Amino acid sequence: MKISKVKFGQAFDALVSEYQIIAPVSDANGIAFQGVKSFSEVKQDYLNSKLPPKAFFFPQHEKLMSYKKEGKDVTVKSELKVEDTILFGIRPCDAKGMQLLDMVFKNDQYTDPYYYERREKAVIIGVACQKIAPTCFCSSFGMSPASSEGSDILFIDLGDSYEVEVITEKGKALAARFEALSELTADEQALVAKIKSAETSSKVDVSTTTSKLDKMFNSPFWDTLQEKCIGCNVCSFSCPTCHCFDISEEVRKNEGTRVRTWDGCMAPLFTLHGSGHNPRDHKKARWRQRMMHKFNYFVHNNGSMACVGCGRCIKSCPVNMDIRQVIDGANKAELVVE
Amino acid sequence: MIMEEIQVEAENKKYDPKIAAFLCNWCSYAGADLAGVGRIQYPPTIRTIRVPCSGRINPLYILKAMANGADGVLVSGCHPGDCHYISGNYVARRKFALIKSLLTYVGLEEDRVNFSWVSAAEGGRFAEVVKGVSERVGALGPNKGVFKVDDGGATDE
Amino acid sequence: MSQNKIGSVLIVGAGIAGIQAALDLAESGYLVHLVEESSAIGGTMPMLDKTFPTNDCSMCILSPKLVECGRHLNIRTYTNSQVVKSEGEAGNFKVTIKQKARYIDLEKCTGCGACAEACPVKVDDEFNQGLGKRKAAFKQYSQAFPNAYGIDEKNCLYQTRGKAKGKDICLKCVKACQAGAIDHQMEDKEFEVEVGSMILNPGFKVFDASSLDYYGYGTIKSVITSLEFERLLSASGPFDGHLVRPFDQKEPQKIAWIQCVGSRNSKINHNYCSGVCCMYAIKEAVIAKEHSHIPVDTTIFYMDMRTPGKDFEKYYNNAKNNQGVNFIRSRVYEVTEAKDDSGDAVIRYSTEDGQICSDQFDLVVLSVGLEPGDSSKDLANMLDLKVNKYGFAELEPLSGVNTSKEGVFAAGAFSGPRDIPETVMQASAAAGAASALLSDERGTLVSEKEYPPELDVAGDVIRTGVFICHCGVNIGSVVNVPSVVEYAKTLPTVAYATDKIYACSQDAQASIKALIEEQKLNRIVVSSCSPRTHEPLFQETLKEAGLNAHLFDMANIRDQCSWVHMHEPEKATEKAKDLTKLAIVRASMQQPVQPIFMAMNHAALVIGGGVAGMTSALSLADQGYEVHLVEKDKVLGGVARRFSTGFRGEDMKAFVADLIDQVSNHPNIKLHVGVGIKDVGGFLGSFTTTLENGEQIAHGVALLTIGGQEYKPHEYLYGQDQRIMTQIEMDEALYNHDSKVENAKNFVFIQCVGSRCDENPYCSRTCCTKSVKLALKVKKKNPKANIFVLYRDMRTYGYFEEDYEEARRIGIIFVRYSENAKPVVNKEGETLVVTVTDHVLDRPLEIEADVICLAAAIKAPEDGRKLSKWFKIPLNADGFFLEAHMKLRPVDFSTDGVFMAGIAHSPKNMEEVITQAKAAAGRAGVALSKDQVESAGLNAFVNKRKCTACGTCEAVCSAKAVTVDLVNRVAVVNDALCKGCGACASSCRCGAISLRGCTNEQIVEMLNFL
Amino acid sequence: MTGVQRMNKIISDIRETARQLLADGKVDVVIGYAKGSLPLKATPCFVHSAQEVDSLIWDETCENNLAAFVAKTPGKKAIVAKGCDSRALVVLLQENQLVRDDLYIIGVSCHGVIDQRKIGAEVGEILEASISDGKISVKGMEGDKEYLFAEVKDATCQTCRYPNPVIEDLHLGELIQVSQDVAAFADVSAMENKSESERQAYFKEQMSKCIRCYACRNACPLCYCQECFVDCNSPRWLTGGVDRAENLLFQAGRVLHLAGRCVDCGACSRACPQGVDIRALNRKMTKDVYEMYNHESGISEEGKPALNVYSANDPEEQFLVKE
Repeated sequence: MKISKVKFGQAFDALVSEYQIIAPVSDANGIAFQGVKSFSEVKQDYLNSKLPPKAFFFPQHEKLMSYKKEGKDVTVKSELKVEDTILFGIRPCDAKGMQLLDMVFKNDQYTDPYYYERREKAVIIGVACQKIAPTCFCSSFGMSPASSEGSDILFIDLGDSYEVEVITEKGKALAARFEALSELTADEQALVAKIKSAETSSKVDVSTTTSKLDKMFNSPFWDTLQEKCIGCNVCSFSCPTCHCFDISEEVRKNEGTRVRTWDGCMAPLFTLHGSGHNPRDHKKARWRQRMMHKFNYFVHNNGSMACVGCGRCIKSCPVNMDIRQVIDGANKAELVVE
Repeated sequence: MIMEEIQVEAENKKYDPKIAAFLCNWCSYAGADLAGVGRIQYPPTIRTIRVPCSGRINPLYILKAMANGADGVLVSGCHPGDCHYISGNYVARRKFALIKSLLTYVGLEEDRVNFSWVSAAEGGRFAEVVKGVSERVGALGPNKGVFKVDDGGATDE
Repeated sequence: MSQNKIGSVLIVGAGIAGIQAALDLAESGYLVHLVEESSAIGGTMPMLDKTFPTNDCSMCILSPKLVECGRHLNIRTYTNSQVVKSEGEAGNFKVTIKQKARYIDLEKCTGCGACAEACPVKVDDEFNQGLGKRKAAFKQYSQAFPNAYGIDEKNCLYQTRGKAKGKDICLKCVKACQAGAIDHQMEDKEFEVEVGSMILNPGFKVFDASSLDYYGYGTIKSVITSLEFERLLSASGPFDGHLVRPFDQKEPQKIAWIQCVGSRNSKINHNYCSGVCCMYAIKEAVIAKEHSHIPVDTTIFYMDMRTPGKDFEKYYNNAKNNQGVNFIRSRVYEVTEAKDDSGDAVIRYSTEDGQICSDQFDLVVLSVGLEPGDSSKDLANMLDLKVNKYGFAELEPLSGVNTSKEGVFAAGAFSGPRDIPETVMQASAAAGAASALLSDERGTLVSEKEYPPELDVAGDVIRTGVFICHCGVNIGSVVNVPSVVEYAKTLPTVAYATDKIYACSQDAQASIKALIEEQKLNRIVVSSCSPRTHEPLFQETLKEAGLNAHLFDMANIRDQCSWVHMHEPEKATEKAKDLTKLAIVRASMQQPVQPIFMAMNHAALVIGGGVAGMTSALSLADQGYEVHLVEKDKVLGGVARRFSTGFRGEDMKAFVADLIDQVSNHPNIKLHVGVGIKDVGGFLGSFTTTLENGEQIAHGVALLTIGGQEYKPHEYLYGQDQRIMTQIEMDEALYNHDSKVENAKNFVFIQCVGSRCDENPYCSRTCCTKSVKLALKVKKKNPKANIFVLYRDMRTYGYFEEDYEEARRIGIIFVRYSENAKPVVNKEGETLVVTVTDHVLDRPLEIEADVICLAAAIKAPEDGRKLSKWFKIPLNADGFFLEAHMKLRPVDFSTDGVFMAGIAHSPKNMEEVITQAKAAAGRAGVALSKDQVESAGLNAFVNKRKCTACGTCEAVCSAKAVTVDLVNRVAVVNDALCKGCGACASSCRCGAISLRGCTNEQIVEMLNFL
Repeated sequence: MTGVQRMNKIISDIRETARQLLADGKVDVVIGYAKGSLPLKATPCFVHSAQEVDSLIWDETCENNLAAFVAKTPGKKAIVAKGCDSRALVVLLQENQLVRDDLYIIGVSCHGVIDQRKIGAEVGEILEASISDGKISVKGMEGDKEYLFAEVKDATCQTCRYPNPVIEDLHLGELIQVSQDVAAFADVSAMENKSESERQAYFKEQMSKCIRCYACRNACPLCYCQECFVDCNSPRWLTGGVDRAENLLFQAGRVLHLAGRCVDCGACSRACPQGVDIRALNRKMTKDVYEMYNHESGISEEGKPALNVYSANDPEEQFLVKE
C-alpha cells in the first residue's frame, strides 16, 4: 500500500498535537533529527543524519533525579519526562541500532526506566535508503538499505508517495491513522523490489570475525592498530549502538542532581579508578575493547554484532581510522600461539 | 518599544547585582579595608574572595563565577610594580588582558568582568571602583547565561 | 667595653630605619626595645604618596613591615616615649624611658574609632601637614600600629579643662567606647631597660620654609611644601588623592617646584645638599600629571639636577623627555602673590644666561630640605655624641654607622640627609654592627611561645564553630548579628554558632578556646574585622586550644561591610551572611598546615675581596659565623688599593691594608684568593659553590660584592697622550708625585665621561665629588694652578656641597657644558687644547691644558652575568645587580639567601660601600642566625600524577622556588623558597600545582556557594 | 618539474629518508602520512620497518598535525613535519615534552591542505577525487566538480606565515616564499567588528553544535595534559552538561590554556565532526598575543610561551575598568 505525500503530510500535521514528532531537518551543520511541528519542515532528500537518533531515548546528558536538603529535610524528585513520540525518517541502519540498544537497556536482568519508558512510547517510522554512500556498509551485517528491522513502519519513497509497510503492532496502530491508502502500480512495485534488493557496495566479511576475536586478546595486531587514534569520542558519540555512560552528581550548595552522560571507551578517563589505577591504561587496550565489544562480546551476549554499518565513525574520524579496515585487519591478523 | 526599554531599565535598577570580587591580600583587600576605616560608602554588591596575590587568580575562576550565576566579577590587585611577590600581577596581567578580550569577543557583556589595580592607600578609589562596577553590572541586569549553568543544564535568557 | 654584655638593643625612633633595624635584630635573636616619640610607628614614610624611582605606593610597601614589627614577640614597642637618661658602656647600658600617658588602654582598644567619632574637638592634623583636621582622640593614620587610638592631652576638653578642676567635662569618648578602653586618669611613667647596644634613628624634620620670607611660604596660600604636596597626592590624604589647592579646592593646571629650599645655602648654615629633593620633585611632578584629570603643566626650577642614585637618571630623563616636565636651570629671587586675585603665585627668577623672567603658577611647591629633628639634638646631647655644625650626628670615618660612642650606632637621617634605601641600608648595617658587638649574647633574652600539642583532626567529621562579632556598635548597629548567627547554623559543617560583643577581647578568646574543647570544634570561623590585622590573634587562640592555626578563616563584616554600607542595614546583613558563608566554606576545606623546616648551613660565602667584600666578611665573622671569602685576583683590596684618600681625607692605603690584615687573621674567615668560581648550586641554607680549583664550599648564604670596573674612555684623546688621565690615574699620579702633575699649571677636569650618555645612561655618582676633591688637592698644593672643571650638573650631594663651595671660593673655575655640546680636546703640536662653550658667556672657551682629568664612568662588573645565571638573580638594564626591592630591600636579592653590596649594585663612594657591605652582612646574619630555614608552609604543592613537567610554574615563579625535575618529569617546589603567591597554581593548565590554604577546590567551592 | 613531479620527488625522498633512518637504526619509527580510506583523506602512518616505507605519501590531503603523536610515541622517532607541525614541535620542546635528540624532523614545505568539508558541502559525499598540478577533480554523490587548489585551501593555510618548517633536520622540496610580513587577522577583525549580540549569537550557535567529543582537544598537539581541566573531579570546573553554555566554558577554558602557545595549525577545527568554529576563538587569542605582546608561538626554540613571561610595559588600558 502507498500513501501520497500530501495525505501523509496532513496525517503528520494532525499527529503533531498528540505526539512529539522527531524528523530529519536540514540545519547549518547538515542533517539532524529534531522535533518538528509540520511535515513541511521535514527534509525529504537526505542521506542520513550526522548524529544517530539514539539520543531521543538515551540523551547525551540526562538528569535522572534531583535532591535538596533544607535543614534536616531531604526531598528527592525524579526528573524523568516521557512523551508519546514518533520518530520519522529513521534509516534502516539506525532502526536496527535502536533494536540493539533495546537489548542493552531492557533485558532479563535489568530494565532501564529512563530509556525504556521513552522507548515504549515511541513509534519508529523508518524510511528506506535510495542513495548509498561509499561509507555505508550495512549489507555486511545481513541488513540492507531497505531492511525493516527496528522500524514499526517502513516507508519507501516513491516520489509523490510512500510505500507503507507495517512491521509491528505499534506500527499498525499508528498506520490506522493514515488515510487514503492505495495500491502500488506495477512500476512502483518494480521500484520497490529494486530498492529492496539493493546492497551497499562496500562490504566487509564478518563471517569469521567473532570467532577470530575469541582468540585475539593477546594478538600483536592491537599493538600498532591504535597508533594513530587520538582517543576522542567521535566514533562512540556518532555510533547508533554505542551506549556507555557515566553517572555523576552535580552538587551545589545544598542541592544536587544525578546526571547520566554519554561516555566513550576511547578516553582513558573511561576506566580510570578512583585509586588512580586504570585497567585500560593504553589505547591498545581501549581499541581492543572497542572491537571486542562490538564484534565479540556483544555477539556472545545478545547474538548480534553491535555495528550496523552506518559509516558515521568512518566519516567523522579526525585521523581516518576506518572500522572496515580494522575488521579486515582482524580477520587477517596472525594468531599468536599461546 | 521605548516604553519597554524604560521599563526594563527601571526593573534593572531595582535589582542588586551579586559580584564576585577577587582581591589580593596586600593591596586591594587592604584598600577595601581602608575604605571601611574611612567609612566611604559603596553598594553592598560584592562578595569578596581574598587571595594572596592577583597572580593566584586562575582565569577559570572567572569563568566559573560566571557559570555559577554571578552577575559580575571584579578582580583587583596591586598596581604593576607594587606586587608583594615582585611579579605576580605582571604574570596575571597577561592572563587578565586575554580573558577579558576573549569574553568580550564571545559576546559576554563587556561590563560583567572587571579588572582594576587598587593600592592599599586607595580606599576612596576602591569604593569608586565598586560603585562604578555595580552600576554597570546593575544596568546589564542579571547574568544572562552566556556561561551560566544551572543544576547541570543551561538557562537561556 | 663591658664584660657583662646584654643581648638586647635599644632602638630610638620607629621610622623605617627603626623598624628595619628592630626586625633584623629581633629576627636574629636579640630582644629589641623600640622607642617612638609619637603615638604610632612608621615615621615619615606613611606620609609619602609614591616613592621614586619605581613609583611604588609608599604605604603599600611599608604596611607589611608595620604589621610584622608590631606583632613581633621580641620587639617591645613604646610609643609616646622618649629616652631621658642613659648610663653604662658598650655591651651594657641602662636606659631610662619616659612614656607619656595615652589615656587609652592599648590592651583594650580595638581601633574601632568610636572615640574619635564622638570627640568634639577638631585640630590640625600633623600627619596631613595641617592640611586636614583630626580629633583630640585620634590615630595618626589608618594603618598605624598600634592599631589603637590615643588622646591628645593638649587639646582634649576633659584633659585641658575638666581634669584639673575635677569636672566631668565632655567625656564623650568614654561613653562612646564600648570596650572600656579610655582612661583619662592614666599617668606618664618612667622605666628602665638594660641593653647591650643602641641604634639611633630619630629621623629628620623638614626645613621651615617660612624662615626664608622671599619664598612667600606662610603668606601666599598657593605656596606649599613638598611634604604638604605629598599629602595632597596621597589617596589617604585630606582630599582623598584629589589634586586640588588646599585653600580653594581648585585643580591646579600649572605647578612649579623650587629646589634647594633650605639646602645648599651657606647663609643659613645649611651648606649641604639634602640629596632627596631633586628626585622627589621630579616624582611629584610626574605623579601630579598622572593624577590629575586635566592636563597639568609642571616646571622644576633648579640649580643642578642631582639624580645620582640607582636608576634615578633614567627617571629624570623619562620625566624630561617623555612626561613633559619642564626643567629650568635658574636662580629664584622671590615668590610673590599674583596681582589678579587668583591666589596664584609668581616666581621671579634669572636663567643661566642672566635673563630675568617671571612666571605665574597655580601652585608653587617648595622642595624643602632636611634638617636634624628637634629630638635628634636632645638625643645627641644626652648621649654626648659628636655632631657636625648642622646638628647632624658625626659618624666615625669609613664606619658607615658608628657614632662617636662605642656601642651606639646611627641610621637614617640622624647623621645627615639620605633617601629611603640608604636609610634602610644603614639600619640593617647598624643592626649587623649591634649583632656583631653582642654575638655572644644572641638568643639569651628572646622568648618563644609554647603551645599544647596539636590535635590530630585528620579524618574527623568537620565541625565548624562560627563566631560573629558585634564589634560594639561597629557591626551590630548595621548588621543584624543574631540573624547572621542563625543563618550560619543552617550551613554545612557548622556545629556551633554564636555572637560576641568583641570577638577579639580577652574574654572572648577564652570562651572560643573553651568552646573548641567543649563542642569538639575542628574548624573556626570568625566574622568580624579585617584578617589583615586580626587573623594572627585568632590563630593564636586556635594554637592555644591545640588546633592547627590554619583550620580557620575570617569574614570581614566590619571594614568591608558594616562600615561601608551603614545606610543599608538589610543588604549589609545579607552581605554579612554571604561573607560568613564563604568563610565557612573555605574553613571547612582547610587542612592543617605545618611550618616547613630545612637545614641551615651557618657558613657564608662572600664573593669579591674588595672593600665591600672584606667589610661584609668581617662583620659576619664578628657576628660569629664562618665566612669563606673568594677573590679571583691574586690580592685582596680591589680597586680601593689604587685610591690615596677617602672623601673625608682618610688614608685609604692604610685603611685597605688594615682590612686585609683583619680578614687574613680572623679565625672565622677562610680566604680563597686567586681563584674564581666554576659553579653554584642550591638555595638558602644549603648552597654548594665549586671553585675553579675544584674545591667545594658548602654555605647557607652568599654575598656578592664583586665591585665594578672603570670605563676606558675612547673620547677626549684618552690613551693618546699621557697627560690625559682618568680620575684614578690622576689620584695615583698625585700620590706618586708624578712630574706630569707636579709641574703642571693648567688642569682641566671633564665630567660625565662615559656616564649619562647613550652607552651608559646612568650617573656614576662619585665623579663630581672626586673631581672637586682632586681639584682642591691640586689647588691647595699649588695655589697658582688654573683649574677648570667642565661639568653638566655638579652632583656634590650631601656634605660634599661644602667642598664644591670651597672649590669655587678658592678660585677653581666651573664651566657647564651641555650634553649636545661636549668639550673638544685637540692636540696642537704638543699642546692640548680643550674647547668648551660657556653657557654664561655664551661663547666658546679655549683652554690650554697641561693635565686633563677625565671623570670616567663606573661600569657594572663583567662577572655579573655569570653570577646572575648561577644564583638566579636579575640584573638591571645597566648590568648592575637588581635588588629585591629598590626601597625596602636594597641589599637583598629576590632569591632568598643571596645578598649584595658595593659597586656591583650601583656606583657609590667608599663610605656608602662600607655601609652597604655592613647592611648585607646584617641581612645575611639574620638568615644565618636561624637554626633552620623555616617557611610558614602556605606553599605551593604538586600533584605528581597530573604534572606534565611543562615548566610553566618554573617560568612564572619569581621566588625561583619551583624547578622541573626532568628525570622524574615532575615540578618540585622548594619549600624554603616558596612565598605562597600562587602564580604557579593559576598558570598550571593541568591543575597539578596548587597552593595550601588557597586551593582550586576551595575557591571553586566558594564560587559554588556564591 | 611539474607540480606532480615535485610532489613525487618529495614522496620518494620521504620514503628514502625513512628507509635510511630505519635501516640505520637511527629511529624506531617514522611518523608520516599514508593514503586514507576515503577520497582526499590522508591518515597518520607509523612506519616501523624499512619494508613499510612505501606506504608514506605527501600531498595536499596531509592535514593532521603529526606533532600531536610525537610525545606519546616511545623511542626515537622521525616525523614528517609541515610548517605548523614544526611550530608545535618547537612549543613542545620549549615545554619539556620532547627530547630533541630523540627526534628527527623531516621538514616539508607546505602549500596548504584541502578543506574537504567545503568540497563535501558542494558535491555531497565524495566518491572519487584526484589531485594534479593545483587542480582537484572530484566526483561526488551530488555531482562532479573541478577546483583550483586555491579555492579549497583550508582557512588556516590561507593566512599561514610559516609554510616552511622552523625547525628540521632535513628539508625536502623547495622553500615557499610568503608575502605576509605581518600576521593578518581579517577574520578576527571582522568578528570583532560585529555587535555584541551578533557575536554572542554566533558563538551560541557554534557552541550548541559541540558534542564534547574532545576531538579538537585530542587532535591538538599542545593539549597534552595528563588530566584536562574538563575531566577534573575536584574541583569540578564543568558539570557533565552538554549544552552551549557548558560547551563555551570548555572551549573558552581551552583557548585560554592555548593562549600564547597555539600555533594556529587548525587541527582542532578540522578534527571537529560538528564543524564548530573553534579556530575563531584560538585565532582571537593569537591575534591578541601577537598585537599585545608581539609574540608568535613556536617560531624559535629560544622563545617562551607568551604567558610564561611578562614585560613591565604590557598594555593594560583595554582590560582595566574605566573609571
